[in-house]
Amino acid sequence: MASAELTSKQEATPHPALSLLRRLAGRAVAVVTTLLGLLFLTFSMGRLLPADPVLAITGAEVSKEVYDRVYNELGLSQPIWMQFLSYVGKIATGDLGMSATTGQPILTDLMTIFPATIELAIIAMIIGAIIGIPLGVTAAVRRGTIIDHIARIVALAGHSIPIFWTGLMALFIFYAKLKLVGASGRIDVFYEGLVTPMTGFLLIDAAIQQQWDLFQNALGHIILPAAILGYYSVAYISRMSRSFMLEQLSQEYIITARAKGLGTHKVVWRHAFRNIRVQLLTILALTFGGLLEGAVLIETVFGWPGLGQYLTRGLQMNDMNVVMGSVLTIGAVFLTINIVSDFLYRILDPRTR
Amino acid sequence: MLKQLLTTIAITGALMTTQPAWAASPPNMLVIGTNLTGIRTLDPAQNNARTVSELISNLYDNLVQLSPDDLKTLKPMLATQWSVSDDGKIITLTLRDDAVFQSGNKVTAEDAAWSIQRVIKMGQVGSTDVALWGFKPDNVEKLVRAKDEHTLEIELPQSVNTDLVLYSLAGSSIGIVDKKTVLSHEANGDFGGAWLSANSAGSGPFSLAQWRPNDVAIFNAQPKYWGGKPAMARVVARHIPESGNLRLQLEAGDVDVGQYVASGDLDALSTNKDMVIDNVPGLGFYYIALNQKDPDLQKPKVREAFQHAFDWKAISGNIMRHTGFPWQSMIPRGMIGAPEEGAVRYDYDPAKARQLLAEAGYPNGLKKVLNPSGAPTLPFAEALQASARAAGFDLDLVPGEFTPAFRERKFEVLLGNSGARLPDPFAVATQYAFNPDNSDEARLGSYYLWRTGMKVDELNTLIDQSMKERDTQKRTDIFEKMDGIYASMASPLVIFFQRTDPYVMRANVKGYHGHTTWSTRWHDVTKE
Amino acid sequence: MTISTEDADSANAGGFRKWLLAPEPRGWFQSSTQQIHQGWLKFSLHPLGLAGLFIIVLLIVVATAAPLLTSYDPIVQDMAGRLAPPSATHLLGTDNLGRDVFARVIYGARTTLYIIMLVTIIVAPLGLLIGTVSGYFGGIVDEILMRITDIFLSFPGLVLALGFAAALGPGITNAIIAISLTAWPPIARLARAETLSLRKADYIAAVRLQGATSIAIITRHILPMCIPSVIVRVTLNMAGIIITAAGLGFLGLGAQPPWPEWGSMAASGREFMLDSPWVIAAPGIAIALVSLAFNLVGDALRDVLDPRGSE
Amino acid sequence: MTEPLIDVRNLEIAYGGGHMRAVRGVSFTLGQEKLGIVGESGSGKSTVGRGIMKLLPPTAKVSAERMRFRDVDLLKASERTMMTIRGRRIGLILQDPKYSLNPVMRIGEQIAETYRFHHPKVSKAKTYAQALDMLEAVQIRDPERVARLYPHEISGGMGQRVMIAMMLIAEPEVLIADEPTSALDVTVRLEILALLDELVSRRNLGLIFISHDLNLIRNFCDRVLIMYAGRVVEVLEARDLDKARHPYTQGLLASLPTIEDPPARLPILKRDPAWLDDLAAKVLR
Repeated sequence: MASAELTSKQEATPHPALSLLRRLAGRAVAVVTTLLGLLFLTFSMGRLLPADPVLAITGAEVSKEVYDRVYNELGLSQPIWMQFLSYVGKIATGDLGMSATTGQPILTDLMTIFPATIELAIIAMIIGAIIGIPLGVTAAVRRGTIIDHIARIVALAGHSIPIFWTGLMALFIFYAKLKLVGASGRIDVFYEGLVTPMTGFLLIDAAIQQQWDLFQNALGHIILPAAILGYYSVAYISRMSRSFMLEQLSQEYIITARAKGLGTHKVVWRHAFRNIRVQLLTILALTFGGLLEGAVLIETVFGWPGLGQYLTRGLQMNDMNVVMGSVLTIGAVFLTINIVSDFLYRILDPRTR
Repeated sequence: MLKQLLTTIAITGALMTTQPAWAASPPNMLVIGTNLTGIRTLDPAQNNARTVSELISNLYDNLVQLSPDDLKTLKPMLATQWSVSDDGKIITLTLRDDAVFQSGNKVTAEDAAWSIQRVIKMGQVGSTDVALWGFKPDNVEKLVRAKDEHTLEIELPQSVNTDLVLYSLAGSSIGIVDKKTVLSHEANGDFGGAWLSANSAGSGPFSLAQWRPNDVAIFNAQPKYWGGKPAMARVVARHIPESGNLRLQLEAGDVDVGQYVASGDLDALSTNKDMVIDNVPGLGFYYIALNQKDPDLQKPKVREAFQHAFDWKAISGNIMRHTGFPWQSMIPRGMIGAPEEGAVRYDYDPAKARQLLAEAGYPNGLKKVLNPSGAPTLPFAEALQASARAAGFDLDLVPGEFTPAFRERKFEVLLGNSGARLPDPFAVATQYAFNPDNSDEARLGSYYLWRTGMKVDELNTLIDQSMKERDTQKRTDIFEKMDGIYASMASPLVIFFQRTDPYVMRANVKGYHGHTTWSTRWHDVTKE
Repeated sequence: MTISTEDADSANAGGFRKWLLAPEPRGWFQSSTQQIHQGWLKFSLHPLGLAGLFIIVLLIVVATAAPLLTSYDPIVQDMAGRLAPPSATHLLGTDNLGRDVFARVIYGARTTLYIIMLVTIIVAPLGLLIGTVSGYFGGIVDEILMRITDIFLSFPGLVLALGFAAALGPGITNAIIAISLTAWPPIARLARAETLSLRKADYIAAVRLQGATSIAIITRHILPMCIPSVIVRVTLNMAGIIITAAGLGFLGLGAQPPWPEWGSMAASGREFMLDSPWVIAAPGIAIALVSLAFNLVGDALRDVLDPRGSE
Repeated sequence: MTEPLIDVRNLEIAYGGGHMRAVRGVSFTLGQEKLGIVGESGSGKSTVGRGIMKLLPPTAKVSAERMRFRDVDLLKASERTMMTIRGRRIGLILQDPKYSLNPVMRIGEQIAETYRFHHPKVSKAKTYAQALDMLEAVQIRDPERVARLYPHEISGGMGQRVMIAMMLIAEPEVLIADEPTSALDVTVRLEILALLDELVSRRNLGLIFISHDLNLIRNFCDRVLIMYAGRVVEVLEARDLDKARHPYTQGLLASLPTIEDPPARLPILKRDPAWLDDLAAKVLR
């Protein structure tokens, strides 16, 4: 939504190409400054954390000499702004530092874990959209009726019940009692190591390698956390669908469509819905960012080896680089999503093309 | 629109029901649900913690070993026999000739010598135990040497009880690595440390098939293992941090062995006839550490008041039921010098604690910050906080991970637990009572007494003696004396419980024995 | 002019209604009171919004009257009676340390209320200040402040709060500060938008011509006008804040023990969830109810304020 | 006159549970003629038009002694029946093509949709050809190109032609045009009117032309209904407008500026609350 605001400051310039160029330049400046600000936030977060960056590298048992040497090597004796500059420089070269708890470069860690979270969030988003959009549209069409109220309660409940509680309860019911789904991790242990990581997305890798039983197993593992995460996002998706839909339903062209003789279903889905598709895409993109947030909690409950678990563990273990790297990644993804959704809006809506 | 929703639900439902039955773990595979947090490498030289010790012990063989049921008798492993020179200075070990590394290379004395040298030269946490004997990067090459292909000679730089040395060789950090293979992966003089962090090069019954930090470690059986092919073709150690989830998987039979199950779930599992819970005593304690750099806590009466400020009996039967038993001596139960009829030395006595506080000059009580280190100690800390309130202590409970702060002496009151691998009171005594240099610059973070900022010369001398003395009776006397001093001085490390490590096993799992020194081996595990 | 007599009329009994419904309000106070009254009329048509409001009022009552509602001390332990199921003595059972769950939930309401109030106290002024200053001065000031706002907006709230809470150390106040750090940007945006529309108003120009300073204009003329919509916005965001706070508590960054906080109660209760579900269910339901209540009230408010909502 | 196409008697339309009476006791008939409904905004004239097509929001309460379209009792007609009437037998043209066309649907598709809906068995290609023919019929050059455009890419006049095409493609018997030219420039307005005139005559349609523009109505329509505050205050033949008796109509006429004799100041329209009650009865024949 921030992006919409950013682009609304258009000036009337004589030549359209020039104005486009100027707008693009302004956009680029905005993105770069936001990125810098993001870096500054993570940087200050790192400085505030109670963890000692020297000990994170040397290990706890370290002599005074080694400590001082590493202290200087890390540039901790330099003024703070110099430290910030060198931090930015490192990030620019893809150096996010080493993790004190996994012993690997943060970037390497992120490469292996981030696909797990993305995969989870995508499935969750699909589930959220499949439930949320029809729910919101129905609520808008049946505005003020009992259906509207029920839809609202259902949606808001998903957003109000603590996600860790839903997670454990669902595990208890669907895994322990009904044996419908897998429990922990991305796949059953006996399938572990059978698929060669290619994209990092287990479902895709399994599909490419045509290991369908493995695919099914992985699906059985992802479905529960994704469904819970998806349900969590239903509130937002349905609320926005409802409000977009209400706006469209009050438009004149709806009267036109009805005057043509079309029934409610056609009017709603062929006409009104078509007009909110692009808006919804933006909403889904934003939801995706929110799902990364939800993943922080759900991944702990489901032992899902993703970014959320990585971040919370980093926090618990005072692993500063992990915290900074994860927060930065999530922030960067957020930012990218904002830009992409803004871009999609321009591309897909015939009015802005 | 409802139609679409229903279709979706139907499709999802169909997908679910076509799912193959979620079978229990197969008969030739062992699934261990554990917590892999903080394991940054599987290199023996860079580790000394509990979970990782178990993983390493199955990748690498040691020269000698201790069986879980007898921690005093050394048993052969890669070394078939060993002898000590009369002056107690040289240990000579003869290696078996049928052991091979997973690379196919034969295990030689040179590999063994290099493995020990490597640990010392790298100087990581894995060297903690062997470094005690005086090995240093500049002398280890000379002192630990291969005499021929099957004979290893270890010369001690100082007079040390050789049993202690041999115990330390049984520790997971002294797993014997394949020198040739490891050196071929050396980079920047790291002794192959980077490569070994995610690969294995041992002669153990298993090899590392896959390792993803904080997620899963997979082990494949070595069919040509000198001790015979393991019954388990594959062992999987999976990170399941949520205890409730782990418990459900144990009950479902998807996980065979559960570690770090929370006490509430342990209580429930203990009534399940499909489960066996083995509470394995550990070489460490649950303690309250009082920072002696704090002028209030420095006073002996305040330290003594802490002994009476905690109602430990109230939690021993429930919260601590599986994770510890009451024990208030610094010598672990069953070890030489340990009190034989149990070690219950102080009772909860709020009146007495108040009186001691008043005598120390705090008639209105004392306010301190209490840090429980690590989440599992939180309920313990809450119980302490509540009972200490009645005893005049106002403890401000701030949870989190405080090991680094503890190591840097930046705390007031800390609640923690400890562990050690060397099955001799010497190890625990070093941890709890040794501090040769109390200055901040010394950074002796591995000694808890340094962490609390206290130095007792008499204890230092006794510990040194216990290391050198070869006569068991004399050592017993030394430890008894040490324990006496420790008790009477009102130590800044107030011990309440000795730790136990609960292992939950499905009843059909046989031969899995949690090891006190954490070198639990899977070679003999079978499933019925 | 007849203003004085009009006012005198309105002070009379029965005159209040007339004053409230007067077609041409006189003065800012009457007009905004009328607006609120109109809003309330619309709001009262939302049964769910009313239900939400009821729960929030209940929360305040419970928090205030906590000692009257239970005779148990929420922090007193009783190891012998731990994990007791709900009964007449312990309405919602006891927890891991034998504390009365009902008492902890009741007193936990105070913590929640504390969070709500403190966040509001921090976020509303901060957002207002940044938004109005940004909107009033425009230009480079606006550019800089809005860029900062964008940066904060480009983070997911919980993640940012997590990072800051970890950086600041555990404790409920630190958690609230961390949450507040993530909650002000939408408020600032709103205040800025309002200020932009007010800035051009004739009366602001008049005040400026009289020689009022910028500070005076902002604090005396613009700020008060933004307050109602800011309050509404804060209410809308409160559900998210409560969930975030519970999430922080769940991750051990919430209130310090032993003081009851629902999130950390749920966190410590999950170990006993399968056998003693009351330990986690009670705080879990409490969180869900209050968050749902704010969501419902927020939704209703949104409808009331949304011009599309009035057909 | 033969059997009327639309016959409305005593139509009442109210909102908000009867508080807001938008249309009060309106009666009229429509044959194959051009009937104008004129009134100021809020007089209920549009409500009448949409009421006939049952396109009012669900909050509207519609009642009447009679409301028939040919053989169909509109009062009792189900939504399903209405779907066969709307577009197929009665068309509706709205004021501003900017809003009344679906902004994200191509023009051709929007026109074809009406036809396809009422002639589902006709092939896709044929339907599209039909739409192109229709575009040509509303005098759009290069219909193939225009069919591929989106509404925002065409001018208002063209938009209204599209709207007309969309509503006539299924060959209805009645067309309701709700201020079809008010959003257009004066020059375009005349073109559209001419087009409407031609199409209505050629196809023998009944036309209800709703407008606030008395001049326009007087020149375009055969008969005029003058509405005020939800009531019909007078019904006249268009050519007899000068003989209007009702003071409101007279007021309306007087406020029209003429080129020959521009008044110094336009008179303010007089309104009398009494019109709401007594005069209505008189109009009813």
